[in-house]
Amino acid sequence: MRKIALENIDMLFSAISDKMSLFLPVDQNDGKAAYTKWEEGKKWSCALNTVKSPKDFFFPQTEDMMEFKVDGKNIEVIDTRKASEDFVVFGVRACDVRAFDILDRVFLTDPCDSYYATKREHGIIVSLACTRPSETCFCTAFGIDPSNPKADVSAWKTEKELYMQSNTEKGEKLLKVLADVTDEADEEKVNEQKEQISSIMKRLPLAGLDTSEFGGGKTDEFFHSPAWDELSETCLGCGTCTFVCPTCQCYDIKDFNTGKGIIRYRCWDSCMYSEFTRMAHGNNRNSQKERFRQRFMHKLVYYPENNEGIFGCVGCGRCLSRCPISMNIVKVMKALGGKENE
Amino acid sequence: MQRIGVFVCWCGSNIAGTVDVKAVAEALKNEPGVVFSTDYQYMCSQAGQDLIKNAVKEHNLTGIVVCSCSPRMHEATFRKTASAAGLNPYMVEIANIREQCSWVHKEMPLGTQKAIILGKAAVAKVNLNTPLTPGESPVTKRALVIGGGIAGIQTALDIADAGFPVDIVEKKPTIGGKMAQLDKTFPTLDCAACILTPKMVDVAQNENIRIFSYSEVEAVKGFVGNFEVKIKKKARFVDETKCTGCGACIEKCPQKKVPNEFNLGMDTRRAIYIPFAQAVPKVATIDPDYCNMLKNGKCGVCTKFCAAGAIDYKQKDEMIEEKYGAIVVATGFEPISMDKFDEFAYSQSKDVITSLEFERLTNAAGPTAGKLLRPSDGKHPEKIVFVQCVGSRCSACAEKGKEYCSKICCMYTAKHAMLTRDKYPDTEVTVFYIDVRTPGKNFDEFQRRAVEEYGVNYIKGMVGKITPEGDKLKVRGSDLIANKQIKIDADLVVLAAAIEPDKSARPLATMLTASMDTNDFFTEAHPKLRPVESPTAGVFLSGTCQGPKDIPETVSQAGAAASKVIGLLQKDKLVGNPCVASSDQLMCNGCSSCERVCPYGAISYEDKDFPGPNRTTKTRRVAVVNPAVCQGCGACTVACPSGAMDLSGFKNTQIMAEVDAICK
Amino acid sequence: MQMKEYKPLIVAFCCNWCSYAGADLAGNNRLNYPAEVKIIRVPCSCRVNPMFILRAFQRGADGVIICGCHPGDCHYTSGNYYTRRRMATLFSMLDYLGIEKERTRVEWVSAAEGAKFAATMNDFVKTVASLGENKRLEDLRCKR
Amino acid sequence: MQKITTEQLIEKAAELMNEGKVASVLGWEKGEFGYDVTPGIFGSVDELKAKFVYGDFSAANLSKYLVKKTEMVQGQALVFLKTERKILIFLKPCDSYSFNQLLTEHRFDREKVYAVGVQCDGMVDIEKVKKIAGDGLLSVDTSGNDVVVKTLYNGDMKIAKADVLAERCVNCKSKKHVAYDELLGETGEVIDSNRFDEVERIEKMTPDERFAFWQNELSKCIRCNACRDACPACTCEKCVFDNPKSGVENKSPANSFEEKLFHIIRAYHVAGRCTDCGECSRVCPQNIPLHLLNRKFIKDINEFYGDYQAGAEVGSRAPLVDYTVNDVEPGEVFDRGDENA
Repeated sequence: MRKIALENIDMLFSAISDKMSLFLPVDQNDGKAAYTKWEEGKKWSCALNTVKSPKDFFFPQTEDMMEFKVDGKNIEVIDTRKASEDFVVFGVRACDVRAFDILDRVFLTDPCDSYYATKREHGIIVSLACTRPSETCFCTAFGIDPSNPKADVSAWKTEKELYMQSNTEKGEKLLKVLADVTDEADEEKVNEQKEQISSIMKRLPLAGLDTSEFGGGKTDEFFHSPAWDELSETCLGCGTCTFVCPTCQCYDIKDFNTGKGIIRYRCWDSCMYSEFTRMAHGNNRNSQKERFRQRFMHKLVYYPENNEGIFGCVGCGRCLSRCPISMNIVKVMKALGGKENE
Repeated sequence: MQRIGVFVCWCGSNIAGTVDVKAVAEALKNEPGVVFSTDYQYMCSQAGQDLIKNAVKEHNLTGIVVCSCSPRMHEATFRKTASAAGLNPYMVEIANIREQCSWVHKEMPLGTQKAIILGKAAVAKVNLNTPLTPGESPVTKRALVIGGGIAGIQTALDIADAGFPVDIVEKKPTIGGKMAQLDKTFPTLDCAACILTPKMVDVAQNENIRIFSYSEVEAVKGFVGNFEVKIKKKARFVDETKCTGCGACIEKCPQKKVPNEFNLGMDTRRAIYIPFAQAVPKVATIDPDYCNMLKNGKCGVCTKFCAAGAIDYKQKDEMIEEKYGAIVVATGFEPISMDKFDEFAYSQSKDVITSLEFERLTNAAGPTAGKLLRPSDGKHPEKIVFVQCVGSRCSACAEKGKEYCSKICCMYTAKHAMLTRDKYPDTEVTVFYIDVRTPGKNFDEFQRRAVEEYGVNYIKGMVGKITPEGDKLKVRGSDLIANKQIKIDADLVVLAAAIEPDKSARPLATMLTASMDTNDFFTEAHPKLRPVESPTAGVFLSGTCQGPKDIPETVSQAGAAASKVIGLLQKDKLVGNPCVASSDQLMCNGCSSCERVCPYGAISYEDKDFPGPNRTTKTRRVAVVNPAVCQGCGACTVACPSGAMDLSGFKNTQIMAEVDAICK
Repeated sequence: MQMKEYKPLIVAFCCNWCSYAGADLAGNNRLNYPAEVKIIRVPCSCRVNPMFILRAFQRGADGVIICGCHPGDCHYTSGNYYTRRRMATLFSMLDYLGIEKERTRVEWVSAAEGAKFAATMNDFVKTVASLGENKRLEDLRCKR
Repeated sequence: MQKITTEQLIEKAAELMNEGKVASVLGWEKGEFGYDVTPGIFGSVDELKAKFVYGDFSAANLSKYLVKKTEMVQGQALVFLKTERKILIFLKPCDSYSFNQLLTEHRFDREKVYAVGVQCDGMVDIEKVKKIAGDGLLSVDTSGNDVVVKTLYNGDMKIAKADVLAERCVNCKSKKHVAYDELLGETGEVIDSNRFDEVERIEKMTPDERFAFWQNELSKCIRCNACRDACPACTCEKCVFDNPKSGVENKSPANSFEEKLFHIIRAYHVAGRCTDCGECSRVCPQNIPLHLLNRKFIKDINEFYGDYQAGAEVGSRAPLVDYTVNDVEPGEVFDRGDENA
């Protein structure tokens, strides 16, 4: 385990950015943190999390896939994939770290998504343990330990220091690069923090949220639940929950006519949109209720069914605080009959 | 995918001098959709057109781009060519490489480059063109004239003379309008009745004309060639078919104290009445507001004396529905109310009158049998003051007057002054004026005669205040030329009140979806080029409903409107312009934005059923464009937020394709 | 070495009845204006959707001008009155977003004003040229 | 001014329900933490009693729901449509403007709606509360003019409500209900607010500054469409941005042009129709001050064509589908601006 004094943290950032791009949460003018490329003068945010999740680095909101150059009646196909360079995403919380596991199971299994895979290969994730979880946090419901995040490098921020521990080869390599600016450390402070956090976690309002009612094989049980009508009744059908969600992985592939050719790109799509999966025959989910149900059934039933019981939600709480009508997965779980443990 | 042929014209050296036409044809060959491209000296020549026709057949072309002169020049030519070759004429687009390229640019490379780009834009557009077919609609060969004044009468007579049936709707019990109330007419001084009443008789006797007097238009549906109009025939409690107009009932009617509107309330009439002797139709009408029988069931005198048995107290309003191909609005004018002009003491003194009242006072059939006597005491006035521009050209007093010039006042005031001096040379006549406007044949001579031969005292200046004192009217005004204040003790003051459109015009305009200006005059389709047509197709304007006019102008406009109506009615069907708007009802919100910007009233709404999710049916309000009325301006397409409204021939996608091609 | 002279790309929307005819007249009278001006014919200036204007900028136009009949002379009686309101508010919004206001213009050109058409285009091209390339409303994908 | 309570609203709704006047109630539903209130439809008195809430976080403007809820749909078991009974909607003053605007555009059937105007004392912005109290809010309550907060990390706190009012409430344009069948509590007056101050501040910047300001703000956009989908003026059957045939359809902003395109066109499409209810900015997950775009149009329209408040009257003609012969020329708009500068 390595450590560095927080007052010298910029030395650490500087050491990383000398070698590769470094992205970390920086407070924006509205007070919200967003992942930003670090450069001299940028201050690491103390915020619990960013509005947009770090999935954007590996599965960007829009991504060019290929290009067709048109000259008269001739068409040339151009592969627009660039050779990716290494980069570091710093300060990823435990929930978002788990989200990569969920995305990997979609994009990296056969057929492997080469766009995503390249970025995963080159991206080094440095996680950060939570110290002050919010009332909207419920990662523990999905068996995530916010005090002990995984990823390539795990990090803990104590009052005066940042502790780091590598978990992978990539992580190890990064810590080696940082050897000059960090010192060897023991785990005492980190363990202390872990204990502290676990006691806080128990006091969170959503601490008792129980997922045992949900999971694979429960389709019949929930699909026809009358609760969906009421839950979805005032859903606006916007894409906020989907786009702030660290695990939502749906995309659309579209062509953009530049006048000189076509750029084929993909972009995030939302199952909440009326146009989602529209096909030649029309749309297969016609009502907002069906679309709403799809999103939550996917997180709570369909995904675990196909992925050894792992839920498609990580409890990051983004949708809780961002949904325009304050409808969210917690309300859905409770309405569908999820028990609350004491 | 289209199969497009590109035809680049040299126009002799007009284009080829600055544009490398071969290079243009060559460059456009590679554009998507283009299967054939060539150039030729004169594309518009017979040989050029044959070249196009042959190419259409040989290459199975579906679209044509002609790079040539302005489409304003030869678009019609090339559309005909396409038609002759079996193509839809709207599959032709013109790239203007002459007026907007070769003629304005000097250097060959620049001109060529631009011509290629303009060609590409035209190709891009044609790629999205669809064959368009103009809509056809039948024409109901009957016209409706709303208003039975001189304008309506003249229009109706002219249309009827051309052999088409015409209905006149007049809200009063008789036709004749304002002109019937006039005494003499300027500048010839022939008597109004002498020239009007024969026309009224002509109307009554014309087999092609029906008169709905004492009637009003209640509702208008439909569009050019196909209007459906509801007319309310108000109950006159006299059977028109039986009444002979003998007048026995009027003589015996005990209710004698009804203000006579024909004489502007300056005398009285009976509860059963015929407005004036030469009324058409000459049929009595019972005024329900005054008839004792109708009010409280006690009387019935007229029934007793009606030999024809025409009186029918139980008569009800009748609704008539009729179809028309054209509608002429001839609703005329009213003098504005003088109530707000306190400074002229109109409401305080009976001896301050309007010019129209003066007409009645000097008319042989008027309340004084044509003797000029003061309303207050019946004495002959010795000093008369005429005030011009009362409420006209009044930009500062918008709340009581009008900004515009009423146009007729200068002339009728000169007429009144002249006639007074002619009949009563001892009378002193003074006219206050701001300007004297006499642009008309023999008008200026007429006015000058009033001054020079009849000694009318014209003072440039406005009257500031009129105060009744004893039996005099103290008139205080200013003489702007002599630059002094003037005081006259007048016996009678005549106000040349401004004229405004009849009150019935505004609701009628709404029914017709015809537009009006801020003064409630109907607007014309084009102020110079289409002065007798409303922007709403099939609606025509006659007389003062369109703006202040004198009789000669009114009659000429009435004739012009009639000729436009005849032109329309003689067609068996109307062929529309296919470049019209249409609404994609699946996307339409029914929000009414489009309707609000449509200058032609071409857009209406209907509730329509749409299949919803899960076998439901959703009923929504959606816009419908009437292609026979739409003129294709496109205002609605931009007002529509969802983009449901689009314009054939200039679709959103077509214009954007042109933009893209130009900006490549 | 001299820099290649910068030539802005101008899209001009012209109404069919007045301004397009005005442009034709400029041609008849051989009144020169820069070839950078490309005219798109629309039935009335009120056919011009703000989306067309943004589209032009996106695709690489450096300036967009809308020409219509003089107020009061619209072939369709009121079309250009709507244009006037639409464009006044749209241009003001573009200015609010920091996009150079000189890149957009509305000009009333009658069918008799060939000289005005040419003069307007000369002036507009000059103005836009002095601003340089449109960067603030560009779409880099269209410049690849 | 007496405060209006949740209980009063429930009582009113229950009364109307029991009388058989209304079949369902469009209102606000309690959440998990006090501040996360959800718009809800209540079908019974029991449901109302269990979940209904009206308070500092009943911010959602419910009027737009009437478009869907009063739709003429056959073949589906929508209870309230089959009966003569209406749907009850609670309208805060600013909601009532949207209500009228929707009526003007024929977007819902007034006959099917019973509108109860409710007094509004301003809504609280939870982001502002969190800025003061920090994260980890265990509960949020109102007591008099204060907001009482229990937190995980900073103990209990009392914050003056005035300090945490939502921006749109600080600059409230009207306390007047412009539409209702019945009123609960008091209705107020149109307020001469400072809502255009921020627009003016931006107008006074140099073009470069303005560009930088908006570039920064709009670059945050994730195109979740929340602004559009919450906006009571955006009720298109099919939005141009969802319609592949429109030529501008897209799902996410590929670059800064598309960010601008979406927001310019959206603001333009609601120009003259936007009532300035402020829902767009409230729901934006990225806190983009979208209302400043709409207010720019409102301010311009007021200055160019005379004061106009969308929704103040049913049936009024929106300024962009209207004209006068003497309107300002597009070129003169800027001259005027230069004079002010």
